[in-house]
Amino acid sequence: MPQSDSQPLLRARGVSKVFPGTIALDGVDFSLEAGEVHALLGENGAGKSTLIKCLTGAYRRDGGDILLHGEIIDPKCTIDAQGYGIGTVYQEVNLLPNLTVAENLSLGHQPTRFGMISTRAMNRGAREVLSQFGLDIDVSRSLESYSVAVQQVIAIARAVTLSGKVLILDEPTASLDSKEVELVFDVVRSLRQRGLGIVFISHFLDQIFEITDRVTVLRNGRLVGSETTSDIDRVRLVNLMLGRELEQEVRSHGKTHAAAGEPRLTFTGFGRKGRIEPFDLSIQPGEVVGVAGLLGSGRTETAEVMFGVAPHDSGEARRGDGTVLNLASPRDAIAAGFGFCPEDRKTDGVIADLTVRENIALALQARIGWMRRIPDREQRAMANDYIRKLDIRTPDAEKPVGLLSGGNQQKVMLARWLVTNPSFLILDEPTRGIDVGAHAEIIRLIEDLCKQGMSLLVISSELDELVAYSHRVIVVRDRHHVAELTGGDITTDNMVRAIAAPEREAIS
Amino acid sequence: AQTVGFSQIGSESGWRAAETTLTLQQAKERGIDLKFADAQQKQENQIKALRSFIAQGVDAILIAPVVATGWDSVLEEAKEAEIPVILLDRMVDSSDDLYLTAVGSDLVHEGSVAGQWLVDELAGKDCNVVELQGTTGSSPAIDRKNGFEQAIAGKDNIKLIRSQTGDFTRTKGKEVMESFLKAEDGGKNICALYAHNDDMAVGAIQAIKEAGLKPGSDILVVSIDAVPDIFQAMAAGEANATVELTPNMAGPAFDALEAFMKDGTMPPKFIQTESKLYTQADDPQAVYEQKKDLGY
Amino acid sequence: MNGLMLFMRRIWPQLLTLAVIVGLISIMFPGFFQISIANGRLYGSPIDILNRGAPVALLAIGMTLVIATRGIDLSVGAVMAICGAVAAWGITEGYGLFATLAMALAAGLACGLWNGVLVAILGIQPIVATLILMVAGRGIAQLITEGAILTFNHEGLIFFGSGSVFTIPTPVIIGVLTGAIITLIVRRSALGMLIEAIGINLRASTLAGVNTRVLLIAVYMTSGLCAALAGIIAAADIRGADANNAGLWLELDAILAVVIGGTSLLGGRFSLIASLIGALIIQAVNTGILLSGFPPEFNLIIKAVIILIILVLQSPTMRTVAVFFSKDPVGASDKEKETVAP
Amino acid sequence: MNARLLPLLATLVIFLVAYAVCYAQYPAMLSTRVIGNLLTDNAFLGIVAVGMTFVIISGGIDLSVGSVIAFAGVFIAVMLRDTSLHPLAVFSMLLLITTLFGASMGAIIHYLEMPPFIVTLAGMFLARGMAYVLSIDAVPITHEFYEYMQRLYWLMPGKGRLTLIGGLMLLVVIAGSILAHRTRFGMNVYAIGGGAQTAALMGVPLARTTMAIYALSGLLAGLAGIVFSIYTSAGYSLATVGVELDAIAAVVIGGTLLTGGSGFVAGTLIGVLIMGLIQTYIIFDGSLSSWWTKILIGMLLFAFIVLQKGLVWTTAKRRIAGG
Ligand SMILES: Nc1ncnc2c1ncn2[C@@H]1O[C@H](COP(=O)(O)OP(=O)(O)OP(=O)(O)O)[C@@H](O)[C@H]1O
Ligand SMILES: Nc1ncnc2c1ncn2[C@@H]1O[C@H](COP(=O)(O)OP(=O)(O)OP(=O)(O)O)[C@@H](O)[C@H]1O
Ligand SMILES: [Mg+2]
Ligand SMILES: [Mg+2]
Repeated sequence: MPQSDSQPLLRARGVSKVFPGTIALDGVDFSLEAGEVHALLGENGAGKSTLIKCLTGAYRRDGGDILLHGEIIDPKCTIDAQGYGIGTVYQEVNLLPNLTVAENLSLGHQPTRFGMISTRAMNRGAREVLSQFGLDIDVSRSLESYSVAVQQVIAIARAVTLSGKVLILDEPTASLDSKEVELVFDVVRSLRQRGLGIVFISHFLDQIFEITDRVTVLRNGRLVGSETTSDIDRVRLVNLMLGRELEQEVRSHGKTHAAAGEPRLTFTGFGRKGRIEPFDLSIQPGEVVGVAGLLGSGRTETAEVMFGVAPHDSGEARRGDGTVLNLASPRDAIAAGFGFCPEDRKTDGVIADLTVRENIALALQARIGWMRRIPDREQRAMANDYIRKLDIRTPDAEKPVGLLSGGNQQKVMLARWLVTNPSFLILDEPTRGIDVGAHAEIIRLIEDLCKQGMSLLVISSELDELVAYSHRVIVVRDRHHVAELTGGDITTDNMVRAIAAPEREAIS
Repeated sequence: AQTVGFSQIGSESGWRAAETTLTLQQAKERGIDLKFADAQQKQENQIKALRSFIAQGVDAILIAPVVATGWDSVLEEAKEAEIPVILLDRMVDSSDDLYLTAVGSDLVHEGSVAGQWLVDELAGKDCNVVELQGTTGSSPAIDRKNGFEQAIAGKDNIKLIRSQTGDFTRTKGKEVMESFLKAEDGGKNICALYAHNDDMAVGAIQAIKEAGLKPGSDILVVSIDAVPDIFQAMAAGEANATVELTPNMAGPAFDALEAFMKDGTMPPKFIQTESKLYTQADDPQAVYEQKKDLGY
Repeated sequence: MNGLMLFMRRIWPQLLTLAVIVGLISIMFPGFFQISIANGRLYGSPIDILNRGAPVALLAIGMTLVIATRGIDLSVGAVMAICGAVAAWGITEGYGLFATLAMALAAGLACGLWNGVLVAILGIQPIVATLILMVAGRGIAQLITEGAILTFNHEGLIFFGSGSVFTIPTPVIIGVLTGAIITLIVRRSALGMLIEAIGINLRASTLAGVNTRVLLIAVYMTSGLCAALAGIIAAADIRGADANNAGLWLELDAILAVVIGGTSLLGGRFSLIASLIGALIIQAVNTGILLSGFPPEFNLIIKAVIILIILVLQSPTMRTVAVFFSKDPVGASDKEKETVAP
Repeated sequence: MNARLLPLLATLVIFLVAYAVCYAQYPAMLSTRVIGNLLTDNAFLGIVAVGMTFVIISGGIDLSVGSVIAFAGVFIAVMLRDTSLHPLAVFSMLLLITTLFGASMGAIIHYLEMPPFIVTLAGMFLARGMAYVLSIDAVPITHEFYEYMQRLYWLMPGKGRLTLIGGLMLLVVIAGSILAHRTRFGMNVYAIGGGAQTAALMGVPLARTTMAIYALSGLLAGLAGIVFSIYTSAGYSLATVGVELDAIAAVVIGGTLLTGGSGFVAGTLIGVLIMGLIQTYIIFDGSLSSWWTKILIGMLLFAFIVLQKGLVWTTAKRRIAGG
């Protein structure tokens, strides 16, 4: 460990935390210098988020000390931490959907005049803060009217305004696209210049190498090591995190088109007023269709209209044999063999208090109806099967899913749909918050699935990832499907060009 | 035709429903246009109703006040608007120039009639009495308790051993009686029951029967109101006495109002209805037949 | 075996509370446990608690399911009044026992359907949706009885209130049977899990394909049905339908029973058995107050204090404290679950 | 137009339309007398509903208010009867008691993590129980200061009166609006309603705010109790049974969501007026039996809620379609 003479800015000494059935942190040391960006890495469930929460007083730690400038501090709640100048973005967006953007940004320190909040000053301040992040939105609208990604940026902006000494970002970039990530990084760099210490958690190794000065790796709640970023290479880093070699990084460009022939599904003129303009799309069995686009471009909308969450009001969907599908509600879509793994897992995905087993069985149970209960034994077998296949880190299948780490919850979501064995599966940001090991795992899974004939529609902000597994990529902009790339045309450059193109191109 | 506003407390019991029915009937017979407002047991609603009647400009107001206090300012408003107000069945403690007259029975007197009956019936024998009170805090409960206690005061042979509220309802009357019976040695310790209304008595009679005792003989039953169902019980020998509270308060009220409207005759400030005692000697079956269609 | 252990762990606080309260009553009133047979029916204070507790227990069954879906049903008291009135009206009009019961139960189901449609289809918040029927329902009941107590003398109907089977009072049997049947249906089928899923996260459940609308309506209809049974019992008990007072404020007791039973008002995990014990706890308190002989003006204060004590002892914080003192390291961090789940 | 104002506007429109309908049927409904009555008669409800609005916006509920009003009345009446204290001194004692009462319920809710519904239900039993203990009887108040306060009104043209208590309610509504929308406390209340855990992570002082919310509700219930005692010149332990439900209904009709996080104090005033209008209409009609009164109140409640939902829904839809 590089140990400077002066005291580190923030230091954790032997921090431990035990949950029923899990030792989340086992005597972890961590130190953060002023003026550095320090990456905290590890697999899903390694204990990164738990460490952050112990540092900021969101959890009571079971042992260990926290030192700020060499002095022991004991933040009992996040307000204390804020008082010490530690601003945090927790893993899930933790903002209030019912308040306006400006109110979210200024909660707790609103500008007041004669004891009353000055709305105008508050909104002006909010606009200024957000403009640093290149976000030009109506700050007087409620937060819930913006997509998760926008909310994520707002959460970062809030933490930045609050942090005087330390800024902690727990997977802040999970649902951002490259442009937003760059903006966030610009802000991070300028804060580093100002002498703040920044903790950065991410599963994107490219981002780690781009921005961080030092990395600390956790595995199973223990400290594995801490090194200067420039001294370490990718392979070794992955090695440290997983404790084994990653077999190969999936990079197989330009898939040949899946068996051409009868399409499995054909959407014609499919759309919904105010959500997504009518589009045409047909999907072959075994095909992976990627969807690319900027924040709020209408990718999620595309998925939701297809799945009947926001039922379409124009066009129709047909099966390969020409029968028209009724897609008026999620139930209809599921009956037609669809599955949908939503983007916002906290509100749309997990049933937090139900166990891993129940969460995995839910969609299948809903499809076969309440009367024919899947026997416990079968449920357990199913759950254990996927816990193994997807490497879900949980002591057993009976743990409430809300207590799992973020990435593991995502895997449970995936498992829920895989057990229903859908013929058409929509994945909205499936790799959000998933570690490198599992990332590779999931991409392999996606490939396996389409080999077995499942059709997939995958929405992702990670263009590389789309390149890796898509047979075809749809580019969405301003709620229009503006381009379709196939075969060798699927490259990051092409996608970026289509996303950025000023004129709408003809849809092939 | 005259327009008269009638603010009724609510419809919490059969007796009250009968009062409403009779008032409507009386108004119809006299060609009076009656504006009826049900207050759902709430004083604030009654005050609202009175204010609305005044705003509407009715010719007179009948009110059965839910509680004695709190009427001064609204009665003053009525007086300013020169609308005569007549109180039905319960009194108010405002100054008596704020209303034309009050028609009703004396609640304390009712209680003491019941108590007196028990005193006479026992003729000096020792007796432990249990009491089923009305809704805690309501004026009939307070007054009927006081009246009864006045009547048995100084009679060493009569002891009030348990008193609990039965909320004027049959269900609670039965439930409370059940626990009285358990608490007093299976009921062997109880010689008489006094209930603040007939409904509770009817419930309690069932409880006594289910405990294997004979109401009316093992345990004497006296209550107040004289609703039809208690006469059935009396006819079957299961209840002993009841004190009548007539639901026809509107008749005398309208009479007084008519006289006043015609030539300004001031009626007496309190028109007391009779608190008649019915016992098994009064041919309960006949009374039942007579009363059963009055809307109780 | 493991299941039984889990189950006992779930309900022991309720059982303990009940035992303590019964213990207190029997100290105050030594004759408490005397049980005899009168008129071919078990007779004694413990029986009273079971018998008088039956209506609240029935309401609590339906209420538990409703609360598990993160709803609440304020109308159950009024529905009791309606169904009691329908039963009394049916029997006095001479429809015969079977038809009368069918009509009363159908009325309960219809009320539940109305609530369910308001909540599930129109998306009205449960408290308000059921408040409508709470207000109007009593009016409907009075409309049927025309404001009076509609008395009847049909022995068949009376049997449901004060009859007995093998010396056990009918209301107790109805309560236990209903509890058992609904528990079986809910736990043997997938309903229980689906209901919990709805209560925890309605949107996510819908997206997972759960038929949330139908389930919500079914749950409110179950609550209506339970209220109908309670209404029939209440009417049969006093041989008359008292539209004004039948079930008055009983919805609060039912909700209290569910909460004492440990089901969260925020929906999710539920236990019907625990709610039933909760109902018995409430009735034990009521009966205890009656047996104690205190003047009635203290009833409310006593009840409030006892309830507060029970709830405080059962609150998550207190449980942590208790576990802390028993030095159980695993349970000690239990609290974290409740307080921090970002 | 701000989308968040939509429910408020919908409520206002419904109220105005309903008033117009009533006026068409009974022209006397549009007199200063009726308007004055609406304010005076619902003053205590309006005040207590303002407190309830804060509680509900924070995602809680306060069932104790009806009992607290009754307790307040009895307390004042007994104090004025048995001591020679000036009413203003009694008022301040009372407000202190009810505020502390509310605050301690808030403390139980927060520190023992118990659901507000249950805690305030126990509070409801307790407050009424205390009222019984103070006095079972109704106690009249005959202090000259009360007469003085009752004579404080502004006689509007047309003989309608804007009374002291009616005016007080309007003041409370205005103060409540400012508190809700213009202060940090107000923002914290909305924040807790949006999600208590999240709000805590964002730095909202949960314990202090929760206690303050219920203390405010207690304070306003106490104030409503004072108003009610002025209104009736008496204290009565059985008074205002079920007022908590009326208050909740008024708050919800006023466009506040029971799930917490959104609502308006001004909407609550309209909600209270709508409830008052329903009652006035029924009294003006004067032909409904007791049961039909109940059924009609239920149906009108239903109609208002559905209308409001429909209005918000169609407008929101048009907005999306339009842009
Ligand atoms: N409140 C809790 N109760 C019980 N177990 C918990 C709780 N929070 C976290 N855990 C467990 O602690 C372990 C560490 O979780 P943590 O959230 O810190 O992982 P992480 O490194 O942030 O993972 P990810 O990359 O998926 O976000 C996991 O096994 C998780 O299941
Ligand atoms: N319920 C809604 N009503 C009105 N507008 C909405 C609604 N939901 C989303 N929008 C808007 O529709 C646009 C598309 O949002 P969506 O979340 O589908 O984008 P996306 O392409 O999936 O982006 P990302 O998921 O990366 O944020 C955004 O501008 C969003 O603000
Ligand atoms: Mg994490
Ligand atoms: Mg999206």
